[in-house]
Amino acid sequence: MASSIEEVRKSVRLYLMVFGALGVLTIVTVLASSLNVSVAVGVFVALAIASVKGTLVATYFMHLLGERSTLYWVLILAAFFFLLLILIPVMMHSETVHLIDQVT
Amino acid sequence: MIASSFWLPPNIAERGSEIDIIISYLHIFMAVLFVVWGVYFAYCLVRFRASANPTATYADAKAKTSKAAEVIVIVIEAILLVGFSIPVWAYYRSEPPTADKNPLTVRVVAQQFAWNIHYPGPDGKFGKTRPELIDEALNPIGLVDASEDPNRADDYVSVNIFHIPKDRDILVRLTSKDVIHSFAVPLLRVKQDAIPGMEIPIWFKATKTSEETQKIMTRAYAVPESAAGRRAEKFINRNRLLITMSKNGSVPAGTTLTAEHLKTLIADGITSVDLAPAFPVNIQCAQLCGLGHYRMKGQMVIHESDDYEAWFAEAGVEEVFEDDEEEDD
Amino acid sequence: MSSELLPHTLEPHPVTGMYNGKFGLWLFLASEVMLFGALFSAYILLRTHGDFPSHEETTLNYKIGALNTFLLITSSVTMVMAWASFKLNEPSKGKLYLWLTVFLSVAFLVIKIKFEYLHKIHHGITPDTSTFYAIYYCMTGLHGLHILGGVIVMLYFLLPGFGLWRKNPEQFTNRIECTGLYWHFVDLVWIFLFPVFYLL
Amino acid sequence: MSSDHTHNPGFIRKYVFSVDHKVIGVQYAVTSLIFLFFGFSLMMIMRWQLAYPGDAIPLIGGWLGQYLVDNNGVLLPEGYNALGAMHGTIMVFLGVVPLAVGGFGNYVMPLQIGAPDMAFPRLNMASYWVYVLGGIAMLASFFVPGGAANSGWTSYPPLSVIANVDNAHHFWNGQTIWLLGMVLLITSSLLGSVNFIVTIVHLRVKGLTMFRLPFFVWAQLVTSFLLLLAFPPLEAAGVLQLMDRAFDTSFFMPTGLVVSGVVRDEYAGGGSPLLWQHLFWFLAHPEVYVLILPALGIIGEIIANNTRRPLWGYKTLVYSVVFLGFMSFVVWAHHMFLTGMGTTMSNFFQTTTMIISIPSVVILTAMLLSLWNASIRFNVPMLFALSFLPMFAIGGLTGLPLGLSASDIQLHDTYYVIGHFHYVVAPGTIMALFAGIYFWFPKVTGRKMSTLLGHLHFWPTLLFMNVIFGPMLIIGLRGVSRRLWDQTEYVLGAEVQGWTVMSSWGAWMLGLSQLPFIINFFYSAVAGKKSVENPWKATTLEWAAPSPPPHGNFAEVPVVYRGPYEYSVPGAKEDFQPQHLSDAKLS
Repeated sequence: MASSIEEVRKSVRLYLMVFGALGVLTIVTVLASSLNVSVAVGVFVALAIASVKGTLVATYFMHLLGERSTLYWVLILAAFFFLLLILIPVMMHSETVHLIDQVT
Repeated sequence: MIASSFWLPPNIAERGSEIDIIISYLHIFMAVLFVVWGVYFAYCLVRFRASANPTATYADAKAKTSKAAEVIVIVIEAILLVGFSIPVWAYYRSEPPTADKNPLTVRVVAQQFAWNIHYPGPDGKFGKTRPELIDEALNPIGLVDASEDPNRADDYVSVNIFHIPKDRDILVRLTSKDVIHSFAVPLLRVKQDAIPGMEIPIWFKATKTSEETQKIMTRAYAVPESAAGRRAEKFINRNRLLITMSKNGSVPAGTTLTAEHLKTLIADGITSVDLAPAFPVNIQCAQLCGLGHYRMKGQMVIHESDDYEAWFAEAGVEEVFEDDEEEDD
Repeated sequence: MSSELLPHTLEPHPVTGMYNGKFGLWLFLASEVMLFGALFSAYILLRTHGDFPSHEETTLNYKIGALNTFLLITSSVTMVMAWASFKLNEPSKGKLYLWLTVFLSVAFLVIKIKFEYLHKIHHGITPDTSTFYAIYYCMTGLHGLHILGGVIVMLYFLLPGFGLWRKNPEQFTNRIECTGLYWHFVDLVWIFLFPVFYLL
Repeated sequence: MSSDHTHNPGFIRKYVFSVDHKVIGVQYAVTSLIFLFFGFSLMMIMRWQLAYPGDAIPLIGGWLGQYLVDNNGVLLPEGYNALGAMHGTIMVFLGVVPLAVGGFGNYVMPLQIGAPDMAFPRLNMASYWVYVLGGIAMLASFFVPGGAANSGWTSYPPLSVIANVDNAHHFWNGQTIWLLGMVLLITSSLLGSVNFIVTIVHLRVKGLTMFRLPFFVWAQLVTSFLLLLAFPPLEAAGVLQLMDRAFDTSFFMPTGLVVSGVVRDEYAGGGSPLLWQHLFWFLAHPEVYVLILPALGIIGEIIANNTRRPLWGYKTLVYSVVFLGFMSFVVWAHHMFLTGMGTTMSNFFQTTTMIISIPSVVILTAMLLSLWNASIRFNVPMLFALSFLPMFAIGGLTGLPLGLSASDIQLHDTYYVIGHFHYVVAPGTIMALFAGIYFWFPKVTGRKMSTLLGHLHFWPTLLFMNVIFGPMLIIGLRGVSRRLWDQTEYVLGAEVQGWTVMSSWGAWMLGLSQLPFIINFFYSAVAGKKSVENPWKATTLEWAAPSPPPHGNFAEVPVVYRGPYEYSVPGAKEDFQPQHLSDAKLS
């Protein structure tokens, strides 16, 4: 964590670099979406870029890099449940649809 | 036989006993566990009460027995899960009757507060339906005109009465017009939510006709000594869904008892009467679906195979929608 | 017991490395992850298993979305600069950055409301048009409310709450840090909302 | 930290908008007890219709108003549904959770960790008042046109979305207010949970390591994580349902709905009714553990204290509770076995459900093993705590047939389910909460509750709890659906009507059995026997503070020297060694 005066001063430069990266990535996302690729690839690319941007924001602006393991555990827990909440309903629905198709 | 244990309703489905076995084994297991815990618990309360044991022991008791007990619990749960529940569920969910078994396919469309049974007719094909054609009295599931879809010509829709043959696989495609309902036939060990926008398949095979089921569910009821008073009133009220099974004095078989009949029975000196449900196989709604949830009752009529064909030949000719009083709001 | 006397109001806890407010705020953000998680779950389920219009049938203007993305990213930078300035004991600079952040977020909201919501509603596109617009209005609306909340908090610290800087600069800086954490999270959510709604 | 000169607020700041965790705890406890009794009364009304279908409700039938009863005082089917939905909601979200977490958690937890207050006192106050607002909303919904929400406490769409709206043409009806109330209650829980976690992690006194925490504090910590991560999805779902109701969106509305012959084309369609169920049960399954974990914590404290020996396997207990909390997030779809689930998903969820039963068995076994070689004191809190064990066992065991998807086919949505979860929550959790009230009453008031009245409360309560819920298991096995206004419409239901009558009488008797408690509670608070500082000879930190504790709690910040349950240590002078006394002071 940037706590001492010196460190804060140093990180200011870092913030500006991250800012530049975020701006470039935004442009890349927009450009990528105009490429003629399949939906699956498009989704993957867009979410991959968004994840990189999100990671940059979390690690640098939110100083996640310098935090202790307690916080990591809390966030990992939340992330795990987040994934579960997103995946299970879709998987269950797909299975039901498959079941229906099987009979009709 | 363990499968027909005391509290479960009679089972008339081909593979319903598999569910009963799981429930019965589980309850035996639960009871044993509970009694063992209970005995130990009671022993501790008496043996280690403060007056009998003024000083407690600081060190933890050795827990070999309890560890063993926990392992046993895990093992039994695993056996019930892998050996029973998973295969039974697989039958209910992933082994629909194959075409060579010639299943009877029926659509069931639930609504507030009735069950519409849509038979495809001899061609085995369902006519198309469209929501905007729905007319609660004349066309409850919105079937299109026969000129639009020839499959529809021999379709038949029955409200709240679900006729099926026994010993034949029934494949139900279950859906709903409005809210979520749940198609529950406890005697057939069948239950499935009816969800609007989805047509979920379920299947079962009845091994007994309605009449045979009636026989199983016949019980002797003591006739109250007087035809007036609270006991008599209760007797009549409690048994309003039941009919007499054989001639009792001058009361004929198949009668729903009224206060009048009760008088006759008493006059004839009859002290015990055999009663059975007029419609033994009820379809309940198991999912809260609005104010009429409690009376969203259907009847399953299970015929011998020939009788079913005869019924359908007659019913399917002319489509009559009885004005169902249970259908409102 | 006034909160100033409680342990770890200012000094970080040796194990977690955070003061109370920061830890609390991170926990709050964890719950926000689940809130937006549920909405993303709804989005995915509706998209994969409902009558969901394809991207071509929707009429969101990705240029406005990209502009707004840019505004929010910039506001995140000004936010973190504001915190850095207060940390370096340069309150006037910090205040300036904070005002900038407020300005950028208000710009975001104005664009969002004037050129997107009102524009669409004017053309008869409302939440009940299709599930796409339903989830679009819902998620961006909730996100907008988060922005609005952030703006109110920042205005509080700029105007009546600034008195704390004179009394207890460290605590004030901590509060700005917490506001920043929240703000970056809101930015982070938008980073995902943008491609999900405008580009895919 | 003496407080006399720094803190001298007026009456309102001290007792109404107080930021003191003890005042807030008492506020929570009293409010939630009132809600518990209110929610229970709703059920007593329902039980009349169930026992005597179609008979006018005696005594109060005329007062219940047009949304609940007809002109003759007979409960209407929609009134029955409203009472059912509100009974569930009130008991869970306004009664048990606020009492277990808001009441006991707020009052006892900071004391047990030696903290002067919660980490965020003002947030704590906000949490309470948001809860009160949610409660007021729920109560108000009984009086709006159309009456309170009547689509079950689970509010499954499409029923809940179309409920009330079309009849009354009125947006501000019961279901809408229910949703707003839920959003408020969830917000309150979120504020509380953040506060609890920070307090437990940051505010422990010197020497109080995580593995020296009383079991109750661990239970509260895990509970708070459940609240923190499980509640937001329902908040989101609530917003979606509000939009479906207010703006005719179709999150939960599939294409082609026809209600009462009317095509509902105001909904564009394309939504999924099951989406709500996922989001709801993602909250509501962990919610079950929110109800039970604080109760287990209370039981742990009281059993350790009254067996005069350490809890058996303290670390095992802690790991089990943490594991239980984690697993509670991965079992939610076992409430949805009958929504058309395939084999893969069902196998996953029934397996996780069987796995979650294991830590529960471990916890129960540990509690039972704590009795071995003990010196058991049968005081009133201990009676309640002991009764919890077999009741919780029944509740837990009856979960097994519901957790296996095959047997769930027969038992799903029957009275068996109701019997099962009530055994967990009513004779289980509520007995534990009573135990806690009797146990900590001297701490809060400085006075003891009457033992005689305590016995008069305990024995009938235990008996009638079983008279109510035991028959439900039988009725459920028989195959009778739940939520039926009149089960005698069905052959199977008519057969077991006798059990239903018995269950109803049990409920009314249980209501009567609470009189000794109510008298005891108020009388003892004012005129009970003065209690000594540490009446139960307990070891944990809350007893190191004066009773009732002053503002700021401890005259001097305590230091902790040992684990929480050092009872009957061999060679010690007394049979208990408080956490805050050094070895030197003890000898």
